[in-house]
Amino acid sequence: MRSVAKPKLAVWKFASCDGCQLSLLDCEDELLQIVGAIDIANFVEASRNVMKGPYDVSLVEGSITTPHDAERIHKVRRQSKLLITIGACATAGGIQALRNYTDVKQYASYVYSNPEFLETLNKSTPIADHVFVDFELRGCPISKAQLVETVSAFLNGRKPVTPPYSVCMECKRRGTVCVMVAHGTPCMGPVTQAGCGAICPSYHRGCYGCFGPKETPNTGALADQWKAMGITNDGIVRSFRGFNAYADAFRKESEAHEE
Amino acid sequence: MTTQSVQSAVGAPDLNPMLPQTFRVRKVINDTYDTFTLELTPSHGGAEVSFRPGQFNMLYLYGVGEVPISISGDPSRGNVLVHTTRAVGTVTKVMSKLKVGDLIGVRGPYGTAWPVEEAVGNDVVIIAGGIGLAPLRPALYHILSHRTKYGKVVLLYGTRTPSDILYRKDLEQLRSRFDLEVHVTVDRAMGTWRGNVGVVTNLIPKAPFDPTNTVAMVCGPEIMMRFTVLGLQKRGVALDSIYLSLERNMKCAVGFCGHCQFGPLFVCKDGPVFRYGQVREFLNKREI
Amino acid sequence: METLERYVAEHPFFAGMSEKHIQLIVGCASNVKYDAGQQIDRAGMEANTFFLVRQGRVAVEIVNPTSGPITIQTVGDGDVLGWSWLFPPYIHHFDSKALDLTRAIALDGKCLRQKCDADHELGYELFKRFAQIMEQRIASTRLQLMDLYK
Amino acid sequence: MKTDKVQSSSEGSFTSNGAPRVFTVEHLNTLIRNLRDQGYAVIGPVVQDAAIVYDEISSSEDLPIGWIDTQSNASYRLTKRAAKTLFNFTVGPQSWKKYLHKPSVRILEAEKNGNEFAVNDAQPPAKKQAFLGVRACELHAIAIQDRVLLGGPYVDPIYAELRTNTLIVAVNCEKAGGTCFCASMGTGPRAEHGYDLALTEIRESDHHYFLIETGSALGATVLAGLPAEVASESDIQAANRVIATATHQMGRKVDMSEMKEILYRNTENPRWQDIASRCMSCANCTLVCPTCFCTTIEDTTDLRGTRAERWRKWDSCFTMEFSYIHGGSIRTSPGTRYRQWLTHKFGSWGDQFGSAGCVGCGRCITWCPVGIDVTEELKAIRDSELVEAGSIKSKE
Repeated sequence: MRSVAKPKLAVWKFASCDGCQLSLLDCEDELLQIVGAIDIANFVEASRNVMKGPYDVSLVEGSITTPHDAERIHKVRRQSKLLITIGACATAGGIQALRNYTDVKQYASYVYSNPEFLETLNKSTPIADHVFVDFELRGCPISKAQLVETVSAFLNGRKPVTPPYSVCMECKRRGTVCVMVAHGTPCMGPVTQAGCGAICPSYHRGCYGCFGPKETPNTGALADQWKAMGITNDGIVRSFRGFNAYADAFRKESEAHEE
Repeated sequence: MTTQSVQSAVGAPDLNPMLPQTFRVRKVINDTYDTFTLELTPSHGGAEVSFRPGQFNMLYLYGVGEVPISISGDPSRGNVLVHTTRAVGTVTKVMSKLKVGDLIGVRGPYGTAWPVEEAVGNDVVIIAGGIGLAPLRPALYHILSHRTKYGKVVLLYGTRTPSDILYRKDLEQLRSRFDLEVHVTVDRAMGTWRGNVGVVTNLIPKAPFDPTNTVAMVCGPEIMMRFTVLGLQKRGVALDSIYLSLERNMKCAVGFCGHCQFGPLFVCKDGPVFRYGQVREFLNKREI
Repeated sequence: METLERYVAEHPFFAGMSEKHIQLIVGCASNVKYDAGQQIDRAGMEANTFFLVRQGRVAVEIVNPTSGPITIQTVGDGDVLGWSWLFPPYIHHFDSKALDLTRAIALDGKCLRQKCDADHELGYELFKRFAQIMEQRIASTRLQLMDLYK
Repeated sequence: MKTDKVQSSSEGSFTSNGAPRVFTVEHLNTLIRNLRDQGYAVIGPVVQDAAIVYDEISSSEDLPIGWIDTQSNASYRLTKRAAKTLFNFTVGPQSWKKYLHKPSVRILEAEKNGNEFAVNDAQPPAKKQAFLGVRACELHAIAIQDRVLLGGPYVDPIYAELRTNTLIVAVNCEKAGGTCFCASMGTGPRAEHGYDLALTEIRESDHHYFLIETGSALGATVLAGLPAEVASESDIQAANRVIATATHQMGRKVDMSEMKEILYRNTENPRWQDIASRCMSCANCTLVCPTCFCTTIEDTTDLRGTRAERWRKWDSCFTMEFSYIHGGSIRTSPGTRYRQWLTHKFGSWGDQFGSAGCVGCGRCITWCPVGIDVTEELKAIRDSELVEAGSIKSKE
């Protein structure tokens, strides 16, 4: 039924673990439908077959950490009608943005015998710091359901349902007992954006903040409560410096507790 | 007397109020560069559509979502639903691409009506801003088709630029009527526009109506309505003779979803048309 | 002269003005008429007149070299046009042009300023009225700037 | 529509539906079995994830035997005691709205065929369900949701269907939770109406049994199948003592006098900003609240676009989207979102539905992750007027 030319989709990788791309590959049930609805024109992880741009939709994974990538992302942008960033690396700099709080040269010297051959930027930064981004899909990794929802929404001309409210909304809807209140477990849920389905609290663990800050996050109030629960400043800093360490709200809160 | 007009409308409570009926697009009119009018008829024939001026429908676009849109047609034309919409959001943008013959879901009509009965024997001043003319048009149709029942009738209409003027041809025709005063003004104009420039409230001081005996019906952006009330008040119109149509987020339109609350009022079922006195306490407060 | 006095006294702008002051104002007044399309004032020119519009419509314009004149506001029956004559350096800020055949009473600013200097009560009455017009214009301008219908 | 059941039993008390009866703890199991035999899914309190939640049970063994809860601001803990009590706890994180006004329901499905599409509501018929252990505050909460979803010109068919198929066995509270304030709201701790049967668990001098009151004809029918004896005067006194204990334990209260007017007068009170500095707008309070009824709609499509659905999900006035209209959200600051919630619960709800929107269950206090206490906030706003009026002099 769908009209003649299928939309062309490209997937791009920058500094990342590939986990978000795997989410796309993991869409086993939906993949056939996806393939039916779009042309996967450039997805090295899945196929060596590469079609030339321009592309209708580009999914961009990973953060910008090297001068080369800082150039390359502009090329991607130029070839893409719609650029969607996927995952915490692309939307907030990722776990590798921990380097932003320290000296990257020192790090490199621990790992590489000849760090002088390494060409790297001082900071790991999200894609939106470099080019215009049409839509951001949060998560570490992204949620398969949200990815399918986003692709489906764009194909059907509607707005993707990726609400920016708290993880608590998902916990309460699925009937998960609050781990902070009932177990005294520190949880990032109240300041973290929903989307994962509130997985960790359903396994009696506190939320790790994989989906980054929710809308109007009051991280200060959460940190105050944690302190009252006996969490040290160091513990607070570590909780806010996870996969979304360089997301604005989390960065500021972690800096406020540095000793 | 005026309280009568704002009683809540009961459509067909025994039907599942969450389930739209399908209607077919009969005609598409591109009013301006971002505004369009759809004429809809029930897809399977069936009963006449009846509504009161000022009421709205929930329009459902398959797979995209639902939006509240006021009815802007002639209430005496029972065989067609007319909706004028600005393409500004996801749903309305998709709606703007509908073609003749396409289907659309409709729930309604919902909400309160303009006080066209209470206004009988009075002068009527209709003040519209931008797309706010759409929900007022059925009231104008009603009044003009019962013209002898009313005193002076004035339409004051303000838009952004001349190219934003809705129902332009209709307005030109109405202008030539002797029993109706139509004044249009725009916020900014270039080129060939020879009409008024300035905000719509500028038109109030000189509009020909008797303030002691006038019912005012106002619809537009909230700020425009607040200043319009001030202008009418200055002119001496009684506050309880002023009616406004408000807009809030709506998901259900039948009082279940809670989104449209405005102080103690549900805009969907207590409104959208309110007597000024009902909303006065909250209208000037922030983030209500 | 008698009709001129009646026009001045009946114009909404001077509503409530004492007869004595009306007399003083009429001394500075004259009847004017502009055809549709006729220029009334130009920005940058000396401003020595203001107008009580009796009938017609005038566009207040500003000229953008690339896109031509932009109408900022229109004034019509019963409105007042121009207040640059009130404040030094008495220079027009905007163009004004009759859109329709416009009849107005022109008031000589220099003449009025002298009379106001001599009679502060007259000055006070006049400024009160202009202050109100300015208040209305600034409120309208703010609303226009907000681009409410966007 | 059998929804008038709630109203008809509203006079239910000790005497109006026959004399109270008593049965032993063992007979509770008979009640559960009988209900299940009659096709009811019996839903009652169970221990899950270190809290007492509501879930389907098959016998009284599934109940939280011996468990008691300790609640305070942002804190909930369970402990197990040797005594084999069945209902010696108060309300937990979940409310019955989970089963009546469900967190997520599909309200519509649409199939597309070319340019045509057809919609249907595709609601599966509701199964019979019996709630066991509904507290007085929760009965009031259900009655409030009845007014919202059934009492207007429109009836929510999904709620109506579930509600009509629900039988309610209430349990009177024998203790007050640390965050309870039902007594001051006039909603407890005694279950007075809105139930089919109401139990009071009595433990006196080795004697462990239930006093049963009947609140409806349906309740009477269910009870008829049980070996219950007519209660003695001393049984009734014992039950009264149990409930009186709960009343006396209650540590929190809300002074509702003129509350609406106070809230309407105080839309600009600086206290809202103070709350905003503590509130995370995480929405927990609204979702644990047994009366909060707000929902949002999510539209979904399959990738081919041949099938679309609309889902109704619990929503909260604490989200930005809640008040979104073209151009932006109305309530952008967390302080005004909190104000909206509190003013609705304790003020405008009365204008809308003729009662407060709060039943004093205290869930919003316990389950607020930072422990914001509505009773304290309401008092602060009330007292700020007294300070202005000079009635409260500073301590100096």
